[in-house]
Amino acid sequence: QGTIKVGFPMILSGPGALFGEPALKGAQMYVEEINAKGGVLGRKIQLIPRDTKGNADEAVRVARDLILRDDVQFIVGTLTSAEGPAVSTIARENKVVFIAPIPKTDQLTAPANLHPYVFRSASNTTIEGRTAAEIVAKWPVTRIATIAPDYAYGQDVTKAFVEHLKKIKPGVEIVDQQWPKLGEADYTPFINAQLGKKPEAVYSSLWGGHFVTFAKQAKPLGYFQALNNNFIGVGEAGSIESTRSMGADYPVGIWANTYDIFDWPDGPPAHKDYIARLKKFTKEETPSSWPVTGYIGMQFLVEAIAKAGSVESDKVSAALKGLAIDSPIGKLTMRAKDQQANHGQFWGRTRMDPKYPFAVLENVTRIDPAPFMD
Amino acid sequence: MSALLELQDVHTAYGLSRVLFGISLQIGAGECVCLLGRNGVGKTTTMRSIMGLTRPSAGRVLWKGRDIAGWMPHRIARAGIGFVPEDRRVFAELTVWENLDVAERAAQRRGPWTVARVYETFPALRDLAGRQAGFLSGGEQQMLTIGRTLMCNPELLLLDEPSEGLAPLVVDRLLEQVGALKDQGLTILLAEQGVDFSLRLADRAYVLEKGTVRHSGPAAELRDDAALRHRLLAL
Amino acid sequence: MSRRIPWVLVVALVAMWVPWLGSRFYTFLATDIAILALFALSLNLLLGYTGLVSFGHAAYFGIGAYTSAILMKTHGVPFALSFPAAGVVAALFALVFGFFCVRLTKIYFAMLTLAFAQIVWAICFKWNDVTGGEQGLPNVPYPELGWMAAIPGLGQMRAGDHFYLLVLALVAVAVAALRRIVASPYGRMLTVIRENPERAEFIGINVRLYQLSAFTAAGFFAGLAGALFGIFNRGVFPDFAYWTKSAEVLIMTILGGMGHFWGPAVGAMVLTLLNQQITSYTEYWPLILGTILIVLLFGFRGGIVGALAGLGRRLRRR
Amino acid sequence: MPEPAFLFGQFLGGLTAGMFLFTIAAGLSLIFGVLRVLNFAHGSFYMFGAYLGWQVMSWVGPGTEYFWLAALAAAACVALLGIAIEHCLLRHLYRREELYQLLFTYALVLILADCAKIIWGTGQLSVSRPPSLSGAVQIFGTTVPHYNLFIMLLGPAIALGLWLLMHRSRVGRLVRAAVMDREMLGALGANVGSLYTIMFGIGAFLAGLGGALVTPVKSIVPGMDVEVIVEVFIVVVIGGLGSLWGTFLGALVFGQVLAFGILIMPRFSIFAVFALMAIILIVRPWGLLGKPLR
Amino acid sequence: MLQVQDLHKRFGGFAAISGVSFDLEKGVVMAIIGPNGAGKSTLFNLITGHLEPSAGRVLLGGRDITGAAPHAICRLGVGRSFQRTNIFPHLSVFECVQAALLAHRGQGRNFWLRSEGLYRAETMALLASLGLQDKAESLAGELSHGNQKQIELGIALASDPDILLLDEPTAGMSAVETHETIALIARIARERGLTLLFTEHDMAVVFSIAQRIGVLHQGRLIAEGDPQAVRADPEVRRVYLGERS
Ligand SMILES: Nc1ncnc2c1ncn2[C@@H]1O[C@H](COP(=O)(O)OP(=O)(O)OP(=O)(O)O)[C@@H](O)[C@H]1O
Ligand SMILES: Nc1ncnc2c1ncn2[C@@H]1O[C@H](COP(=O)(O)OP(=O)(O)OP(=O)(O)O)[C@@H](O)[C@H]1O
Ligand SMILES: CC(C)C[C@H](N)C(=O)O
Ligand SMILES: [Mg+2]
Ligand SMILES: [Mg+2]
Repeated sequence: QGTIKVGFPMILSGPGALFGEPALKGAQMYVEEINAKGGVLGRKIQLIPRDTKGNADEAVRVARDLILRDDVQFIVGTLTSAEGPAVSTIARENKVVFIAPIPKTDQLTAPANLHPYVFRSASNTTIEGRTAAEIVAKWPVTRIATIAPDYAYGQDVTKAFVEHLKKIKPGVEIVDQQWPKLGEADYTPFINAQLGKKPEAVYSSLWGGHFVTFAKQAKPLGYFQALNNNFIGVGEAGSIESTRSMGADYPVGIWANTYDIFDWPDGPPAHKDYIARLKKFTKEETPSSWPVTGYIGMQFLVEAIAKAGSVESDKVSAALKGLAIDSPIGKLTMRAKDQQANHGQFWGRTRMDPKYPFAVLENVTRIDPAPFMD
Repeated sequence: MSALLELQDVHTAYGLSRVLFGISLQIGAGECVCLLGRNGVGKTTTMRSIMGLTRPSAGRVLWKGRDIAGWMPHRIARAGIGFVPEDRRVFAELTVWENLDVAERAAQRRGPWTVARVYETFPALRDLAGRQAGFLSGGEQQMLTIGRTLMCNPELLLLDEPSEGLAPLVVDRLLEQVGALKDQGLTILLAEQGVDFSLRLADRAYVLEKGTVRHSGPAAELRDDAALRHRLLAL
Repeated sequence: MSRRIPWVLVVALVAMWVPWLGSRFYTFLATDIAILALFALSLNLLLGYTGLVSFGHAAYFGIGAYTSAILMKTHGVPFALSFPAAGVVAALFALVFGFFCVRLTKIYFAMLTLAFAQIVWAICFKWNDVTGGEQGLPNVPYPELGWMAAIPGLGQMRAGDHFYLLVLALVAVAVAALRRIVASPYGRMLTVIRENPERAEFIGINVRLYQLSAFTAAGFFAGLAGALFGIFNRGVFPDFAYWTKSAEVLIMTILGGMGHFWGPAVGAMVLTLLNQQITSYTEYWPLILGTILIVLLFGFRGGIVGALAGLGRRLRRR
Repeated sequence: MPEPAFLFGQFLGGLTAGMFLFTIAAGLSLIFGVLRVLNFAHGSFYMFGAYLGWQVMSWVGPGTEYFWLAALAAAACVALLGIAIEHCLLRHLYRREELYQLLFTYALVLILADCAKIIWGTGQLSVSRPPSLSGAVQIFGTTVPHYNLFIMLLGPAIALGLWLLMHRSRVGRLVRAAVMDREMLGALGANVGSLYTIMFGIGAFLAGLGGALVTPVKSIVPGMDVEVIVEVFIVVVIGGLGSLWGTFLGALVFGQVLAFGILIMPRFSIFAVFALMAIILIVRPWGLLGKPLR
Repeated sequence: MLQVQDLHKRFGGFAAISGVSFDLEKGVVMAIIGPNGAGKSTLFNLITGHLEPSAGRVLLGGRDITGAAPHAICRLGVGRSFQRTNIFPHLSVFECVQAALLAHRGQGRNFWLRSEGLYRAETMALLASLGLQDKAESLAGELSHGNQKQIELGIALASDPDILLLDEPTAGMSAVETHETIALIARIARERGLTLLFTEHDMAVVFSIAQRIGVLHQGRLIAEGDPQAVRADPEVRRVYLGERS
């Protein structure tokens, strides 16, 4: 009857850590808060974070280690769409409930791969791709190019985008598709090759530190200029983590999305409260956007445990199905049908704000994923 | 006369195989001393021990009274001992001039020897200055190694088999030149298979056998006493 | 001659009891060690016995893993077929790559093995339709082990324990075969080549042919190890063929002692256990591993087993 | 048929990548050429150069002159690190088999990588271009950043500098002599040990410089060491181990294969460089300009 | 038995062997002498396939073996020893010689038998004839230079050659060892009807067993014939023997 151990495999090093570190912060903040309130079922939560290095193989190793050696009862975590499905296998085999707060590939919860122990609170590739397509469809462009990391997320989200865009705007033409590997250090050849095809707009799903590196190399080559800033960066390229780390080097005028923003004018009071607590917890003046993912993932787990009144995997799994929570960004429901609760994203155009030494999103709108989910 | 170089009971081994079993010898300033003996008795090893190339496992090597056993070779070279190895070992991809220049730079000892003076001593080298040393004939390489060592301005020259593999004519010329060096006051330790060659140059001789000194005495004694020579050297 | 102890059998019999310790974790570790030991032993056929330094041995491990995973997962082939197939496919690749590699010597040989291994890695990494690309092929099925439950005494065991026993049996057979090979006249020819290829040529040994055959055999066993590892790991990933994996197995082999048949296996065991122990105290396992390596390099010549054997010899001489 | 301007841009991109690699690989090649040690830790030196460069820049602040200062300071620190490692540890392994030297340098890779994590954390760091080189020029219709132009010139300058050092200076002659016959040079009075140390230091300096100079273009992340070492290995191996001009040629070829591989096999371009190395080794077992190893 | 026809070997621009021809009849003991760098070892390497001639042919029993691989030539019954001792340093003396036997008997393809006990008696007999039986279990690399030369000879003899090439077989041996080794070589050559080709700088050895002598100088065969004739040849005296002996 000790603590409830929750394994938290997450990218804590390398380019992915730009998102992974703050995601962990969010989970830690939630755990601190819930433990301060006495925990759940009278037991405290112990979060055990581990670095997956952004690598599926390592994620598997870490997840098994957490289960077999550290005896964790639950796993919340993983960042990439390579790690998520790999850890899902381990969760299924060991009958451990696994909540994926970040991986987006549709395959994670596709019928063929779905099992009672895998849940997702993240957005998914279909919705993200389609949302982006809706935005791009409004631009006066027809020659579109894409650039995406060559792995499940990049592939799926690009496919969703292209299919949806072709449906809603039949005249478009995909003139070029670049597939650098995830973690590519030098995007220059890809950038040049893409410019060579003279696209009018580019859809990118590079994320985290990868996007930072890409943008840093693309800007001096006149890439964004040549595109007239008709560039949309999904994969949370508009996260404050990214804009902050690039400062003035960040390409302004492009479109991008993010999971959270610290000044959400028409946000609910719960969000303002959350941001205030986060500010204190992370001691950041302009709090990061990724903590919300870890926060929500943990919130789902803990509320499911409370609802189940037990830490048994099967009971918690059953409790999670259909569970609705009041998250900092509004009400979220873990749909029983496909075990997903999409927490939606903010979209907008980047601009420099004199108030901050980095770019922010202007006219942000939180696009409700509901219409896109079937 | 106090010895310039003195070996006291030097033992040396290559890994597990022991080669020198207590060599003691002395060389006075200005002297020319030669080591004689069959192949493999340890002549080269004695020189390598002096030079620090193979560290003696026991015994002392006194250079002007200081024990230099265990010093790094470059310190010994800078102290004034020059070594001309038996297998020549020119820097094959450097030119003749570069070989000489490297040596001058390496030892950083001031003295009378310059490139010009080496060319004077071995005129053949002057014409070959720009040639890669690896392409020289054996005799030319031999002159180059001696010249190279002289560039370090040594006080003691260790000459290992200078006449090996050289045509008789070349050997004669070399004999003259080494003789001239000796006349200029250079101290020389010579190891040589060609007994005639060494005995003509040397003042004193040590005969080695299986890593020990079997005999020592004036060179003239060996030169003149055919019976002794036969007994010691099977000649 | 003293009586020969069938060491492979002894070790396997001892290791068999691990599941009865009752900890899933121990079984897990033991499975890991058994597979990696086979991998390291296969490398030592090259490194220790033939004197060929391969920087790309992980390629064959990876090929074996992917072959068996693709056969089992995508095509539903039973383990009894996919397992030997993994070895054979890995051996075929080793044969082709080895053909070019054995024409080079030393560092260049090592570099060419590395180049081929990286090509294999790149293919695994990018051929999305077949290998799953970057995210690999998760969810490799376990072999059908229901029959094991029918064996008295094994009925209550978990699938992981059954799989462990299977791995142990297969590894034991493979290791016994390896041991046989190195003790055979063929193995002697390999040692002779390691010692002095030039001279070996002139006792009538076709050095390149033998090197190639050793390369192929090593690839075969590495492929078997890879096939087991893919199942054990519940998924195969391109990293299996990446050069750091080759470096890892090289370290195991050298650390354990490549001069002794069991050295690499000991290396695999020690490294795996140390890794487990140390990562539970600190995340800086590489730092500690590096330090251990340097200490061993300067302190223990001949690796762990080499040092132990030396110690044993000295004690016996007393 | 793609436009010439586009091909030219791709070519320049490859050239820049190649010259970056050359800066690093030149050090590796130098170390191998002189010490006959294939230094896995070279990538770690590169990474330290990057981190140290970032560190110094974060102390001294932005500004072009500070950028150069930081790059040189970082490279110098890395050189000192290299010298310390060579002097205290590596030199005791010269008599051992090659494999052990390799293992040693690999152990360094592990240790240095973790040291960097301990000192600088595990996240991604980045540096801006020096202000005076942040612009770009148009050449034949392609945008060429000033900084890339600078790197394209730096590569040949380093090559020339090293060549002059090795072939036109006394120290260089000593080093070449040491390569040919280390023992003999010692017997002539040269302190070969410190000569080796200096060369190792210069090699490490170049790696560090490469690392510091790459920061405005690439991100500084853990793992950059392992990533780059494979690339520079390929460069020196295809060029021929220990050959300066071979390394230069190798870097050029490598860069172009990177740049144009993408056009020919868009998805499989990472495959191209390894294939290149394999093909070159099969056709020319000692690399493009290398000589058989003794 | 062995015919060398107008053999040439160039290293870059340097002609190490230029136009060497000779025939060696079965059962004859022939010495090749000449100054250092004359090309003796190079000639051996050309015959045994370690080097490929720039021009010319080598015939063994009438069969052209020019450019064949060393292991193939070895299998045709050519044995050799090397000038630089060239053994298997980390194997025991027994294993060194046994390995040669195994290879010769085609056991190299055998994956199954344990090699340890194979051909034990034969190997020991061979070692005994070399006087190495006491050292059978020592590591070859730890023996003295002279012993290593003997192992070298043992390895060469193990493959039961018809023609044996020995490159300075007694270099580095003491006087006593030299004597014994020469006696052994002579005896084995006689017993097995071996054809023997060897190089040597020790003239005592050369003149004691050679039936024919070839003198190599700067890559050319400047004299060839029976020992008396060669010894008397003024050219040979000039370039090699000198005025001694
Ligand atoms: N590097 C080495 N390792 C092991 N033994 C060696 C080594 N060098 C020489 N020896 C042995 O040491 C002994 C003495 O050799 P050394 O070269 O000193 O003889 P030497 O008198 O100079 O002979 P030579 O007249 O042939 O030059 C020889 O038996 C030789 O085999
Ligand atoms: N691989 C090679 N490359 C270039 N030159 C070589 C090579 N091998 C031998 N040589 C040269 O060819 C010549 C003949 O060498 P070889 O070894 O045949 O002489 P040798 O007659 O055996 O001498 P020794 O009596 O010293 O053994 C020498 O000048 C040598 O430098
Ligand atoms: C950071 C995210 C954009 C990563 C992405 N969610 C993935 O599935 O890999
Ligand atoms: Mg000598
Ligand atoms: Mg010879």
